[in-house]
Amino acid sequence: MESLEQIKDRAETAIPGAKIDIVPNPGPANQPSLLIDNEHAPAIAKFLRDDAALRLDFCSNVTGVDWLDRVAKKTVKVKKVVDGEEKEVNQTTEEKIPGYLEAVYHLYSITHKHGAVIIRMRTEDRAAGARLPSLTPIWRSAEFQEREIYDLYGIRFDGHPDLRRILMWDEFEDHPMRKDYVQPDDFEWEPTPHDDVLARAKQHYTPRPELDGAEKITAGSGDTLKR
Amino acid sequence: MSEGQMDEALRRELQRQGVWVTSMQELYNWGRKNSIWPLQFGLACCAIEMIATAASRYDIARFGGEIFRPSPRQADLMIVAGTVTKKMAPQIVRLYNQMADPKYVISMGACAISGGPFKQGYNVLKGIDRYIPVDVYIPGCPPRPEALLHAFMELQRKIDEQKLTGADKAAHLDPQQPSEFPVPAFGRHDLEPPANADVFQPPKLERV
Amino acid sequence: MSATVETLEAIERPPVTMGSRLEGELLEVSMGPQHPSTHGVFRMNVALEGEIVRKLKPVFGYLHRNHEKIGENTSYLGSMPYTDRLDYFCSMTNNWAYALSVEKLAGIEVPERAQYLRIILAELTRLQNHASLLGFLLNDMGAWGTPLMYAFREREKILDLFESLSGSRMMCDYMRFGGCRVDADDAWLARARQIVDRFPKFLDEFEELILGNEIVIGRTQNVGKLSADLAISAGITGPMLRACGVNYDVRKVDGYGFYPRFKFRIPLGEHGDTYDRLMMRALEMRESVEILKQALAQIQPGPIVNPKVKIRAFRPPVGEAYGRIEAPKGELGFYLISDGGPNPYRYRVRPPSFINLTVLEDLCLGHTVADVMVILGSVDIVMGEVDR
Amino acid sequence: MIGTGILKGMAVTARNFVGSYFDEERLITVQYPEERNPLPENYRNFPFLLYDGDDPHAGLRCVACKICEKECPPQCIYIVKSDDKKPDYMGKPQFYPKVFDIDISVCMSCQICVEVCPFEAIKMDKDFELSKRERFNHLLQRKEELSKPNEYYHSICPTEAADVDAKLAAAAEAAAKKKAAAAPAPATPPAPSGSSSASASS
Repeated sequence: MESLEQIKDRAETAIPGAKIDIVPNPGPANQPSLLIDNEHAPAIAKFLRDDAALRLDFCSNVTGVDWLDRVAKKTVKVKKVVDGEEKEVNQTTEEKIPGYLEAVYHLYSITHKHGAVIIRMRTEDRAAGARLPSLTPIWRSAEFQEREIYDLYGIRFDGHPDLRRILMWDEFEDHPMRKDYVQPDDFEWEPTPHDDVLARAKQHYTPRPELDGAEKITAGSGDTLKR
Repeated sequence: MSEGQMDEALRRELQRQGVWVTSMQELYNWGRKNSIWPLQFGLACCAIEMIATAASRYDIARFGGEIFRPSPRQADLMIVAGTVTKKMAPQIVRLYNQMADPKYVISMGACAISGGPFKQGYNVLKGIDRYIPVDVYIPGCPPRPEALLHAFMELQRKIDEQKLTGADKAAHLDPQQPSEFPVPAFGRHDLEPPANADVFQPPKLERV
Repeated sequence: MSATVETLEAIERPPVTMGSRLEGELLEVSMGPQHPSTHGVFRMNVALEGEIVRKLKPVFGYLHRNHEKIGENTSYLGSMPYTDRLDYFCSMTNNWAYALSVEKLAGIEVPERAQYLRIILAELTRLQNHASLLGFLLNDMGAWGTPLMYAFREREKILDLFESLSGSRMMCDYMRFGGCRVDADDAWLARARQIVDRFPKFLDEFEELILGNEIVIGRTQNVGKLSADLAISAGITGPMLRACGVNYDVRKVDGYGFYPRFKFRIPLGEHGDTYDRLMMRALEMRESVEILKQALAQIQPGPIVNPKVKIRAFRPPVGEAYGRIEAPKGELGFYLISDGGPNPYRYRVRPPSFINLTVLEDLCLGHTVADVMVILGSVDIVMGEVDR
Repeated sequence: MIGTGILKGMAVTARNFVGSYFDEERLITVQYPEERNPLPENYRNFPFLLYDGDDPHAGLRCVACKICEKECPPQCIYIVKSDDKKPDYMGKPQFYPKVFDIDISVCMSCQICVEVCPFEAIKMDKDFELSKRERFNHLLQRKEELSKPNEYYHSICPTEAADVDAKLAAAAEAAAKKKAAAAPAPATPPAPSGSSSASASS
């Protein structure tokens, strides 16, 4: 199979205006990926699927990732003039990276038996209505998996034929796989809690004046839906 | 009908002579405990062990429970075998309500008792006893088929101890006792209500 | 015995339209989540015209137990017992897929004996999964109990092997990063050889029982046909894909573990119908027996775990990895993102049976409602994996 | 000919039916309460705590290091460390658990607590007949129910228990040697209350 650089170059020439970045993967697995721009994503995906040399006809895995706001610390060696002489000084810059949601697609070729080519798309922000183009028209296997991402992460896929909640019930409002999701508190009976569960369970244990003298602790007597 | 008032020695003597004496209560309980029909209803991993219990090696038919009924109307016993999710819980309560009295519930495996290993999950109900009363609990993840048989025998013992009359008579004979329980509704963040306070009464825990 | 049976012209399929139906009326039926043949808590909303399925929408989530969220909140090792509970028939292959992904993520070598043990256990898992699937499928078709009892009789033997090695019948929790947890002694290997040698006898008997049976043929041939193009586009994997005639098996393509060392064939179907999917399982079991015989003959003593891997405080370097294996139901993958901490930042399972359900509606349209159960049975789903 | 397939299948069922009266292979039902299949040595169900000697308090191997509590994936262990110390099997003063609870209604028998325990203090039990009619107090096992003697461990896992004893005896010997080499003057350390000798001899 071609290298990712070659794929990037060929796709960018084939689709005018398309922008592809290579996201490096520092780990031992060494599976770098292509970050494709949202506007041209369906065209790029179609190219990857139909190109004779690539034929990435099998989209194996589609998943969402939630990246919170974070601060990246960069240390750069800068030449500075200190006390009249030139010195190399480490300068740390803090860059605030706003959070975003990401959809990752793992592509393989059944025709040529090669892969994986990993492509990813990123939303602008983590707002509730974050949007990405759907790749279900290109690969049917994305149908349920994109629905799952919508359900659990809240990314809306434009062009998806049937975007509904898939795992949670329809009335449910949250997107539970997001990193900042707060789950309902039902720790009334938690005999062996620790870590963060302990903190949440403790309010059910410690004697609470309004319940002292009450015959039983009933579920829902505390603020069970405190959010 | 002699309500267990008969002299034990006399009874044994009569049995030796070939006269079988029994009470209405004993006969009634004997019939019920040896023909428990479970609801054919599996949720997760434990259901496979439940099937294994019904299959050739363990053969639950030896205890009169081989007829797994797909319809709740014909079942006496609900074996809650597996993780009860919040999405599934209303359906389970509805199935329980549809079963005819007398009905029993075995909570099989860690998940059905307390949510088990998955209890920290946002969609997992921490124990089916939040909504319906449970008769026998089997810990294990999943319990061996033998453990299910053990629980089945425990349930048979429990049925055998039930009284037909008096203040402590069996719940299904007491019109005051509810036989159906409210079905929780799907809420915006959780089930509503998160537990049925009439059924779920955990003891207070004191911790430092 | 021969594995091909010609189509029986003599058996007539029911006519596609029923004579006495109400014109233009669709009846919507909810099948499940409590249904005797949905293999767990699966639900389908079906729109019927008479007995013919016109629309079918699967409803998921009745066993959504937040595997991925829990995986992101526990340590890498702590997720291993949870993977047992994904596809609870095949805990060994789930363990392997997860261990393989973490080994990719952290760059861990696995010793030779551990690789052999993994292959032996994975193929035993395939045997018991396919055997019980055939039993369940026949059960759905109305062969009440009998084939299932025979299948479970064989399954119990393999479960005994798992239990005496790992300590549990179903939730083995056997593999560790860089190897396996306990070693198999010679007595265990001898027992495994004995069970593997006797397995073809069961297969012969089982094939005699079902594969030539006219009712089985009538219920399965030309039912639920899947074309190769749709199968590839919809990401179908495993026996279901190969039943359409597409030669794609991760064991051959990726060559993970020591699979390239073994001689085995990949059975392929022609029509992509339910009968081919059923046959695929029967033929794959024979190939698994071949792999097992070779592996059990070649296995050598040696270490079973990479000593460099720590059990506690295991922190892979920053990065991401996607590892996949050929599980009995299809391609099982784990996608892990590490931020250098003790827990994965993102823990994703690529469940084969969930994605194989993508085409369920396409398979069922135009068939009678009784065929829906047979088609669903031939997809081979386990809800623990579908909903996670 | 139509029907031969069904007849062949019926021959198979007939073979199984007749065989189920005398063929060992087809006669597999275990008459459970009266007859039991032997559990394999590796079988595991729920954890228990080991103690040496006769006194569950003095001989308890657990030192309340809380590693198992931290590593337990479903968080079913709860430990409160003691304020004072007691001698362990090598005579070294150690903490002990004031509270040690395992909620077996949550435990998933994964054995990770056993793997991570550096003191061989927690092992897997084989008792599976634990059905109870009440959940809250009967399925929460306290330290008193969990503590079981080393002899019990030998009775359920003979090979593994012998290995563990040999390992502990070797460790105790090495520690004693080290101590003797470091400080030759006070040669006799106070004998731990029969714990190490009991485990080494068995």
